Amino acid sequence: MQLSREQLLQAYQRMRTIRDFEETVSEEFAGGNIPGFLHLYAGQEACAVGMCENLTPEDVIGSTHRGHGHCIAKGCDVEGMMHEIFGRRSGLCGGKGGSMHIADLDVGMLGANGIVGGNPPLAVGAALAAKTKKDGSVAVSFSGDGSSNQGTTFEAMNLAVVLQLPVIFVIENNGFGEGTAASYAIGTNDPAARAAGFGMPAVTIDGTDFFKVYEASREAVEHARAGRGPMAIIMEAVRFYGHFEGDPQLYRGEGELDDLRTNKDCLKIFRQRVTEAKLLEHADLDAIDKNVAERIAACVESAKAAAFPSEADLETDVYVKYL
Amino acid sequence: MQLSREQLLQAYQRMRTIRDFEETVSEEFAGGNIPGFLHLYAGQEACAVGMCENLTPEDVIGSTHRGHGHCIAKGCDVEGMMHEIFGRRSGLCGGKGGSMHIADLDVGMLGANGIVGGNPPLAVGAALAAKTKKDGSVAVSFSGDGSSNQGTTFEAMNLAVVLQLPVIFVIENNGFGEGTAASYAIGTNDPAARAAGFGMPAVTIDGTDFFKVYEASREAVEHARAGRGPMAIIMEAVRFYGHFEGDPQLYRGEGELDDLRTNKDCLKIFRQRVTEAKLLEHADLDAIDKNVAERIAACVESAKAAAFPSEADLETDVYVKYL
Amino acid sequence: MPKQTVREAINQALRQEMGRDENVIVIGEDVSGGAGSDGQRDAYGGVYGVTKGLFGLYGEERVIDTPITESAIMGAAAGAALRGLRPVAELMFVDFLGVCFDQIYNQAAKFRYMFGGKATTPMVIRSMIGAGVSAAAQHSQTLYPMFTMVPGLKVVLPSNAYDAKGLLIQAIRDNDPVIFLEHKLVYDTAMDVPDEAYTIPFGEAAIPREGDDVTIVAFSHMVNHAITVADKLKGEGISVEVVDPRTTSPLDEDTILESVENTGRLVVVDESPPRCNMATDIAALVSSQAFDSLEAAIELVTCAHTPVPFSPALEQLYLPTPEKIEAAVRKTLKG
Amino acid sequence: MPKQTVREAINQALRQEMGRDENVIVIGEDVSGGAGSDGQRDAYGGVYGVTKGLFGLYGEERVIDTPITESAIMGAAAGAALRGLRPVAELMFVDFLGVCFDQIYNQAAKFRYMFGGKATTPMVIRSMIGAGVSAAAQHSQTLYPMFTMVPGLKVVLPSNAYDAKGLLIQAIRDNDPVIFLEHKLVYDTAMDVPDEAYTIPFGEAAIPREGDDVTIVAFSHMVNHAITVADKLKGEGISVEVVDPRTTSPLDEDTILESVENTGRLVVVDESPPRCNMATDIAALVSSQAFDSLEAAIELVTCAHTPVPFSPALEQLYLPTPEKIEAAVRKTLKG
Ligand SMILES: Cc1ncc(C[n+]2csc(CCOP(=O)(O)OP(=O)(O)O)c2C)c(N)n1
Ligand SMILES: Cc1ncc(C[n+]2csc(CCOP(=O)(O)OP(=O)(O)O)c2C)c(N)n1
Ligand SMILES: [Mg+2]
Ligand SMILES: [Mg+2]
Repeated sequence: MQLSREQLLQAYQRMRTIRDFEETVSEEFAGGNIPGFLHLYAGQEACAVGMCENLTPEDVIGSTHRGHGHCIAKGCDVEGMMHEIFGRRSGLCGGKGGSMHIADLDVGMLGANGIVGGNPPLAVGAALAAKTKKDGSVAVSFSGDGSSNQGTTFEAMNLAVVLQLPVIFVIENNGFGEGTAASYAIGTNDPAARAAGFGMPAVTIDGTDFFKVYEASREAVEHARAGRGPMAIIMEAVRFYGHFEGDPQLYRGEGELDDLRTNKDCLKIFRQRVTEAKLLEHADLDAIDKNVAERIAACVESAKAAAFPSEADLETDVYVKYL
Repeated sequence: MQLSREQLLQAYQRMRTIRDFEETVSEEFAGGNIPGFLHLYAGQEACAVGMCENLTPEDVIGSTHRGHGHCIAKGCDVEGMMHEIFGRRSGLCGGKGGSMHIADLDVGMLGANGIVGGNPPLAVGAALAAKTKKDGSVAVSFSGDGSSNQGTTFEAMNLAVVLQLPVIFVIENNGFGEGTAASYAIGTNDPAARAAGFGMPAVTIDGTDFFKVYEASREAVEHARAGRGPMAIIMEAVRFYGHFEGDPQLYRGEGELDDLRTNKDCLKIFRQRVTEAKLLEHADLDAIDKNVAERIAACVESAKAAAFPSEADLETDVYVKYL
Repeated sequence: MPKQTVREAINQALRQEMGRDENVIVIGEDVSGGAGSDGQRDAYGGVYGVTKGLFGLYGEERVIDTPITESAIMGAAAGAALRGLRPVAELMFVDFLGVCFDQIYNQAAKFRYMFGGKATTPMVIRSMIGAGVSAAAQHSQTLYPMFTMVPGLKVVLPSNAYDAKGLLIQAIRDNDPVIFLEHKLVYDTAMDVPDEAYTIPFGEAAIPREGDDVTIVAFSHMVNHAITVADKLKGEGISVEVVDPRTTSPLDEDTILESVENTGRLVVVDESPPRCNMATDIAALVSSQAFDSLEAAIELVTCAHTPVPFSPALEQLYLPTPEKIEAAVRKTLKG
Repeated sequence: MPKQTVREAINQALRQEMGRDENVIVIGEDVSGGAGSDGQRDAYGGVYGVTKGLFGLYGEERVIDTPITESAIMGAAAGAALRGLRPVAELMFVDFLGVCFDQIYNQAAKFRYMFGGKATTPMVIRSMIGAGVSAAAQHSQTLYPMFTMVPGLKVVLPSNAYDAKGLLIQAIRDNDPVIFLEHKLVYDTAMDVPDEAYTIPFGEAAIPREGDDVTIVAFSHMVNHAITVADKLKGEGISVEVVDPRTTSPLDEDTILESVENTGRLVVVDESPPRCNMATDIAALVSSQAFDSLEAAIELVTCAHTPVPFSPALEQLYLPTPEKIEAAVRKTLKG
């Protein structure tokens, strides 16, 4: 199914925004301007965007510790995200959450999650709400290869099948959980077969190819929206940065990273595909690159200028009402 | 592979001991002589005995809340068990554990378990010890259909495959977890396919047929002992009593229980098989029945006469050494 | 006013709130029971029959039986709450928190704060607590200190039928995650309970007995023991005030402090092992904020530092009893 | 004596004990790292490098990388301990206890009692605690009160390199399940540590500063804050005694009570939210057992009743600081 020029431009714009966002926070972190732990999504942009381009604002997603890309793809305010990561009061979460806990319920983003396997049961709950309220929305649970081994993920899959809930389990297999290879940690090295064992259709696709991701996601979203129950999509992806910023990636083989960055860059692949097929001009994409770069730079500037939260903020937002 | 007369007699003796034990404690519970929660194993004797007849004293098993049968099959002292269930100081656990926590490490019985899904990770640990110490022992994790849905069970399966541990996952599918049907709670209604999805050989067999259980168990034990990793055996079984004593079993269909007791009684099936095949005489089995009945009755008598633990026992056994 | 047991009062609260608001759902293991069976649906209505009848009224879309999968149950309730439902999730026995605690204490409890006040998680977790029925080490714990210490959670401990109904309706209408803990030994206790719906605000202690000589602060079923002791000692002219905080988070600190300022003596009764529990919590409150009013050492009556023993003989030695509470009261009066 | 950081001291303790006893194994996520990769094995050595080098010495049979599967890790360690190994299992951040708590508190902790003294479970769970590095709500908690309240567990909180080594070797040789909690902010602190193996018994507090005016009881990294305050106030002629219990279970009650009997004044510093924590535990101990020695209200310095905030600006307001501790000491001297 052919995407319109507008759709293609928007998809590229979102992927580029993620890439630029991550490269920028990486530099700012190295410069000592960002506190805490940072897990960057660069390299996996096609996964988040290819899925979320199929979702409406009423649909919801749940994410992981590596959540920036999912947030941007689902439409979180990028400036608010940047302020959050800088720990500012003007951040999307008032500076209380940080990189690992960015959420925006208003756009259907249920939150990044610091607990591996924390999100699948929550996405199942969102799908349960959709089924109960019959509002036609679907939920997407993003996980990694590592978190696909967590018991909570398996329980979420079984419950989703039992209750036939409109939820899609996306497993972005970027080959590693921290420094441990997926081929070691997943007994079968085949998360799709494992998901299928729980009784849902499961497909494995090339997560560096936006178009393959988009298609598989479209089918899964239609399947779920039609009330035909959960589905699983395993997206084979690559991670350009370390597990967290500061990780020297000693577990990478000789030249492994260069090869990934040269041959498995979903942005390069997208650009080549659309320009060769004459769907878009290089100039269109260059224009997006430029204006995304300016936008992200502006976000950093405003974040640095923004105020930190203060004593008055410490004990608010724990309860709606306590005493 | 043909079992010797002695083996057949022992198997029947153990199954009959379990049956009598359970029928007796059921009566004693009804009579108000036994405190707490009781989950009876009657109906599933062939599962525990068919497996444990393949194990040595060095092998270990982990069990569930429905553990009496596994304990007896692995060789726990029956009188000690009875005293335990009666809460006496002379019980196998000094009266501190009760029906749901009977254990005897000396015979390789790692414990009944009050937590559904509590035992599979522990059995995996026993198998890890076997692999590390290279002592050639194997571990068996007994679970039910209900506990096969618990995340801990799935994690145990994956870790066992990753580390290629000598552990066998037995799932006794007696059709229900409390009042909820396995066909409802297991998304696929096929626990074997789910286990296979984790990367281990998995078979489904008739758990009311001692000989089928014995054969499948023998193969699994050989497989594990040979260092070829974990296996799963789904044993289709039947539960004669309620989930716990006092359960009116409203979830049973018209005549369902009568049918099970008439046509799916593993003891009747065993007796018919061995007598028709002229492997044993009815007289042999009747002698065992008599003898077991006397033994169990004697256990109850001595239990009732035994002393309860006292104040001096309350705070012992919490630590090997605290202060 | 009709008499109701705690079981009936809780059941009525659930019926009434489900009738009032279609976003209220009940989810858990065998909350109806019989799913997929050839026999009756609603075969259980919860292992202690507390949710019996809801299935017939509201059906499987709102009374949801699940596999044995507590992490998914709690997570599903939390996720559904974020999306506008008001789930009442059942954790059959509180002892099972160990297989699902993350979804409660790291997820539901922390959403609102981590997300800068943007999330609302109106969920209730009903669970069963307490020893006294020889349910042994994994089915007899109270564990409310583990919930009370978690910022973001509210913790409710009803000791009687009237409070159980009003506090549960409040919990369901409350917009924060609430842990509602029902003691096995109070289910069958009965008292006058209005048929209409009513709420009891959180953080407001009850004072079932007023007195001037000694304050007993007790929780859940222990309140009933405290009342027994107060009534007995009254005969001897010892005037004991019994304070039932009803919720440990929020905690009605003022009522406790005022009572101790008046009596000068404090006994705390907590059916938990002795360390880091509500007894220590109340002792710390009073010794830091009402020190000058204290005329004697604070007496703590708790369980032993052991797992809950199975044998009834040991279980009674393990538990706080009216006798132990009475002895503590007499001790503090000497001190 | 060579100076070692806490990280080095723990690493050395593990090397020495693994060398001494082949039944000691290390198991966890990325305890070596690089399993199945094309790059280096032992690529991590734990996220903070604490177990680095063990893999090279003892190999994959005794330094076992696992999937992300905490329940299976803790259960496997407990099961292996029942069968004669002495596993040292790593729970990367203590915040993750929510996904595996059952195997710790219902299984390992209770085996010996439930089984009437027949089981021995010699396992150690190493985990990382504490705020101060903007790791936010799910990677900054301390949670030791949750372990301390569980009968059957022992809980160790080293505040410096010397104690870390001696307490870890004791933990590994101990025959009960031990929770060993390492504060992120102490890893790089260094001091003299003997190269040979030595043990420090559990339940024996250290007194890093002796004094007569006020007693500060503090835990883990907070001990270092307490020492800072004691040294500062010394200049003013205020004599502060700092007590570091080192283990919260067992707890050295005598040393704490003796200190308060001498000073008459108590400040407790606990990097936990205020409810049901070690601050309340110590306050309850003293107000029930040393009441007559107390000359002033007990002062509790804890975290706020909130999840741990991400922004460094809020995190410092959330945490106990030397300033807050000093203020508490001055307050109790007035009282
Ligand atoms: C319950 C839990 N265990 C461990 C961790 C530490 N941790 C954070 S991310 C991570 C690896 C996750 O791998 P994967 O799911 O493949 O996601 P990726 O990092 O590759 O995006 C680990 C082990 C955690 N945050 N939560
Ligand atoms: C974690 C946990 N959840 C729920 C329970 C309550 N419970 C005890 S047994 C049981 C049913 C178990 O079903 P199954 O595994 O099929 O074993 P069966 O009773 O049929 O032998 C349940 C829900 C429990 N003990 N532990
Ligand atoms: Mg990964
Ligand atoms: Mg069953």
